[in-house]
Amino acid sequence: MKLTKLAAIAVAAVTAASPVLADLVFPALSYRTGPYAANGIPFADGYADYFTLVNERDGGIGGVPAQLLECETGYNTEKGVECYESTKGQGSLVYQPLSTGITYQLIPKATADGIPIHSMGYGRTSAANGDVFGNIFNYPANYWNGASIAINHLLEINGGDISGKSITLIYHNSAYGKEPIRTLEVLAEKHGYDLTLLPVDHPGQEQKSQWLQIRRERPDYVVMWGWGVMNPVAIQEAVNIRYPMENFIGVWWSGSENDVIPAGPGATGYKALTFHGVGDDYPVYDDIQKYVVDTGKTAGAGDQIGTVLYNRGMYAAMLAVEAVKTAQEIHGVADITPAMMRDGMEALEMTEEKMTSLGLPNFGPAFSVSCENHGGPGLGGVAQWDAESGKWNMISDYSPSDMDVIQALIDEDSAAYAAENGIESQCN
Amino acid sequence: MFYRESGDFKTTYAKDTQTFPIKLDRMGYYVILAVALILVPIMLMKDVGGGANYWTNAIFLPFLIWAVASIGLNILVGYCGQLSLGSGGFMAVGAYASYKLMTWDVPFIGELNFVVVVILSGVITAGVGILFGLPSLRIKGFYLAVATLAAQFFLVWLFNKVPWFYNYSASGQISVPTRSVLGFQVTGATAAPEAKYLLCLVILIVVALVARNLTRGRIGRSWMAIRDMDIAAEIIGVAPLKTKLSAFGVSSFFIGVAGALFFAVYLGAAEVGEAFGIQKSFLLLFMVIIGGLGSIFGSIVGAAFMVLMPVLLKNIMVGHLNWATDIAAHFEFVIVGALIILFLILEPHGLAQLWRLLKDKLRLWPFPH
Amino acid sequence: MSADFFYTVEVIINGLMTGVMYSLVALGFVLIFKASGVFNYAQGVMALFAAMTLVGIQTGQVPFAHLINTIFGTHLHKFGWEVPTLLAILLALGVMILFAFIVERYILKHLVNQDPIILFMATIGLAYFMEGFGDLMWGSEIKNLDVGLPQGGNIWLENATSDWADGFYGFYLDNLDMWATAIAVVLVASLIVFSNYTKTGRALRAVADDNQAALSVGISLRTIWVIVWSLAGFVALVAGIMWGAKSGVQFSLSLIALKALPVLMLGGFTSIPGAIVGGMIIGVGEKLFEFAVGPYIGGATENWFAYVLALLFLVFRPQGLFGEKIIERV
Amino acid sequence: MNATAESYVTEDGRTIGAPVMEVKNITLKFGGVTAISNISFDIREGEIRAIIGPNGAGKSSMLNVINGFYHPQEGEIWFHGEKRKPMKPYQIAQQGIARTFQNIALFKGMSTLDNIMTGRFTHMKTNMLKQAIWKGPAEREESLNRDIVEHVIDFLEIQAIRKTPVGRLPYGLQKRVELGRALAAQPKLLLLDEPMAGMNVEEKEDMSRFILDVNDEFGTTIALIEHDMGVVMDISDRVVVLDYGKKIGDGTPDEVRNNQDVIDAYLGVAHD
Repeated sequence: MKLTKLAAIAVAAVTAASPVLADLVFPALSYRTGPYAANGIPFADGYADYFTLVNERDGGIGGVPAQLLECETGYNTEKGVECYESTKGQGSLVYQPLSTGITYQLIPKATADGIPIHSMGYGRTSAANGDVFGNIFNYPANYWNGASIAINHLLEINGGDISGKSITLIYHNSAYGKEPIRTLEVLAEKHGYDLTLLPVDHPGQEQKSQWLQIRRERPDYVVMWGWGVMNPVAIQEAVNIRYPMENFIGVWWSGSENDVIPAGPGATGYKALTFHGVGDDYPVYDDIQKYVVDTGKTAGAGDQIGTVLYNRGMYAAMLAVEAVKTAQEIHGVADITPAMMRDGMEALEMTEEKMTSLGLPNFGPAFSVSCENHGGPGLGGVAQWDAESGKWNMISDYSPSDMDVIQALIDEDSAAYAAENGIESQCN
Repeated sequence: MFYRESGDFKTTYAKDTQTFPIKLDRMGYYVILAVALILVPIMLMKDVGGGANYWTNAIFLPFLIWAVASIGLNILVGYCGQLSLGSGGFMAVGAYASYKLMTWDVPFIGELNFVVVVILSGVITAGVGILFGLPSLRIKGFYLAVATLAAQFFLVWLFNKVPWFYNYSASGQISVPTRSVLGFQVTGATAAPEAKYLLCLVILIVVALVARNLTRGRIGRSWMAIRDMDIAAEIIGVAPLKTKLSAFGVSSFFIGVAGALFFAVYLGAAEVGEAFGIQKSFLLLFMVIIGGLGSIFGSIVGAAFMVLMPVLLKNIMVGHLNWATDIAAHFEFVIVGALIILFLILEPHGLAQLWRLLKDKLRLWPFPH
Repeated sequence: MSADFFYTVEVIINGLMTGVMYSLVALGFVLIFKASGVFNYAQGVMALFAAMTLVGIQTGQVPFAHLINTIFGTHLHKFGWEVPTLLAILLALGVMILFAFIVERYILKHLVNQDPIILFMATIGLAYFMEGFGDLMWGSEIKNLDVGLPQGGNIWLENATSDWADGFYGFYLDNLDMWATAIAVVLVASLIVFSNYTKTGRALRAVADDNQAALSVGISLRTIWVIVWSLAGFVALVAGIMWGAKSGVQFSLSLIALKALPVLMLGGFTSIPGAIVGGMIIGVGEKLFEFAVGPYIGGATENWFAYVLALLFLVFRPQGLFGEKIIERV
Repeated sequence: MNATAESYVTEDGRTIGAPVMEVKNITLKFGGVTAISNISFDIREGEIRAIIGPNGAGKSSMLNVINGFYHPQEGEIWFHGEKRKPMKPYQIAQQGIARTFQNIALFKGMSTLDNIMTGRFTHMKTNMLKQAIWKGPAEREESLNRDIVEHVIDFLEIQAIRKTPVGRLPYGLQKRVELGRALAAQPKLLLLDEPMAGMNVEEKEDMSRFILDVNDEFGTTIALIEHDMGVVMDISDRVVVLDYGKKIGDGTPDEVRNNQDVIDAYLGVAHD
């Protein structure tokens, strides 16, 4: 008797909660636990808070309230799959998989299910080719843009010539960390710098070997593709060996407060790429304070507002909301479907006026998405850390990357994927 | 009253050694098989309740595949007594072997059949397993467990480092091409849930039967002899190295099959460090110990526990109680940890033993004395 | 002498220091294994938990704040005071001792005389529990641990040796590593003094030698277990402080246990000096291999090479570095 | 061969044949300690051969040399008329030498039946593939060997504990199961290391009876070590006496009993 009852409860419990219709559903595959929780929390907070803001301030998007379906992945691929399967039936409009592994999982699945994915600044870089990856978007910038932007920055501070300079890439020894290698190699041929590769195994708690090598070889610049605990340890070690911090540039996933604060004042001068604004000096934060914080509706503890990763989460939510608005315009329906959402994302246009009207002037690059180009123009900027004020400062505009080089790489990789999976052109 | 062996006389040795000596157990077994093989696929096909994809991709597939791997590890740890923490690496071997085989245009044959791919992946993994099993002749117990971590870390490093293994793709991710078995697509996102489910289920059943057959005969007894007392095993003519290596081989074969399925059918895309990292090795060991060392049934129950319990807890706490996801995730750890400890205190020999005791009670019920 | 020579020396010295950091973690394993035969999988999580607790107390965090806030809708975060470092360390130690009591009372007591693998499994359950519990209690965001230990390369040494060879920039030694070495030496010395010259220490060794015999002369096994788990908690706290100072206190801290395992293999599960010497061999070995061979095979070899080194060693000497030769009696 | 020439018939009608095993000039050292020095003796087909001596005399070491746990520094072992090459214990088992241990060495995780079935290991040949399929050759082989094992079980009168895990059995029964495992191998030579140690009188009588019956019914050659002099003198055909690693006596029980060296060393008043 007891057993059957238990079984019944179990079956009922395993089946996920029933879908809420008539809402715009945004699943959030967040990771507030596990090895990368420190980075996952601010992003998830930012993503959630922006939807709360839209609901509280504007009464939803086009009059339809947004609903956030948060599902904890712990940055774990299998849990990501479980989250996807449990949320996709509930009208989910767009997925932010938030991990390279989960993105790769979901690319074929979401494509089959007709739900768009927005992997913003991560995931499969060649998904920028919308002709092959019809449902996948990675605007406004991808890893290969990032690598190029870093090199462009070095070109800029060297008056356009970095031939003969030595650059070391220190990277997380995983698919993610290996992303920039090919781009950097191609660019090395073009610009004539020497590239040294230094992998760091997960988790990267111990990097003495790598940094002793950097100390011995004294490269002119160090570029970092780090993640998780690898970042603060690397920055700390760089401070320890007194490497000139202004010659040390991290990708956007190596540029949060979590990464620099542990190294203390020595970290001042460290640079990181970014494709969105830093700090909380934007009008939208007044609204967030008023509608979200003061009403006690923050997703997390509310202590992350204005941090780099919070801003990124908020930026992702903002882009999703704008895509919904675009879709609503195109299809003339307020309560859109995932397929309409896809159309909206593909027609998304972010202009300076739009961002200003949202209270986010110059928060991100202006860009537009097209059927062929799901990656945007690949604009990005550089921010620099100032430990004394505890702030990141933008030290460059959103500037373009070397699309000649990158587009060729994207075409090559996506063509291979299309051939392997028998995908036909999506744009004709 | 009804759960009895009396009156159920065994007249041959074959009948005496059958898997389910009690009639009711046998019937239960056939009922479960019928439900699993016929009813569930029909429900999945008709998409009863609209959850076919969820049930298949989030529950059935991981459970079935982990059960295969868990049986594999149980042969090594439970039957042969050799602690191994290299399973994640061996699963990776299975996965990458299947990837290379699937993307290999075989001369004269062309595309290999998926079942052949899975079996060959198992064979390749068995070879690797035997290689890394060699130190077991000299190293024992926890020392061996730690030594097998060398395999784990080395294999992950290797698959990450050598581009040949991932066909020189830009990021090092491997993605499965679509493959069919008997005309039904079983890999890729567009495969029908019931096809994937049935493939994994049939493989699990075959693996369980083979494991049962191996462990009930000469080879199984030689493994257990090594486990219980290696000196006495030698005295009855069991060659220690050969026997240990055969356990490593068989165990790795199953784990390799599981790895191939894990990548090709369940995940569809994988990256070695993330999909087959050290935590997978530990997870598999938990399944084996929680389920019951030296029990095929226990392996399956252990896999069910470790795969389903977190999903169950999550769905209760987040789906029904509407807790914040992070608090639920933390509680998930607390509860799973506490349950593991509780089960061990109640019955150190695993869930399978708990079940056996329950049956023994039932056999005597209602006259326990 | 060429710069290459000095750089090699530098790698060796840094390897030694890193090895000592590994030893700090390995010591906790050894203490528990020696006295109770339990392979304590939770040692890494204990280090994380201890460090979290230390930071939490130091910065006046409200325990379970997130949980309380969610349930009661409050906005608790901090008490608003800061506890002096030394007092905070003592309080954290108190928590670890309390933890030892709880482990003994609710887990070990019920599992006396079980197979080692069952006890191992129980510690895995414990690790799961503590991982969730620690996060519930103190939150899972990254925390800065500052107990006033100096960090960074030793400039004096660097300057003093920088003109030893052409192209040599002077020896690099991290101040934190030197502190860690000093602390490890003090720790090991006091552990040895404790186990050789105190009554409790002798009791510990008696239990390690023979459970039954120790019981028969009236040593309470339960007390012993509380003591060794407290000691291991203390060692975990020290390891947590040293590693936490390096990388901040966050989840990955629990993974340092993985770096301690090859050390244990090499030094033996039961030998305190083995843990130290084993740590040094692993530290030097992996750093030298990465230095000499790594560049040719793509680097990031340290994780697996440590294990392979220990494995090779064990194949030729199965009893480990300081273990006695195992004689199989028939 | 000269087997028939040397064979003789005992009083109770058993035929004792030519030597199956000859131990020649064995010396075994552990570091500086000499455990066995220059010992030779033979074991004849069909006989019960006892090795006796005080503690530390080298009896167990001698058995360990015979089944390959120890490798002597000097000397030769001849088995079935052939000089034996250095071998591993399992190879020696495959040659047909089985043994029991002073401290019971059963497989604690297995049932009585399975323990005795392990004794059939060297006689079972189906390969892994056939085992995996089970139906057919593997099952047939299992049944055939089970039949032999059931005979052993009947013979030792342990039918009732067939499916009991051996860990739960009392000491005396465990000893019996261990004997059963060795018997199941149908060995050419059976080595028993103190088969009656720690038993009460009744159990000893049972065990003596089993040993005699084994020898009588199956014609198994047996070499045993035993402390209980009464039992040894009763059941063995010939006795070797060791002291401090040296052989001090060899012959029928009566001869040994009257050997002055043996009396001094072992049966002396001081000892009893």
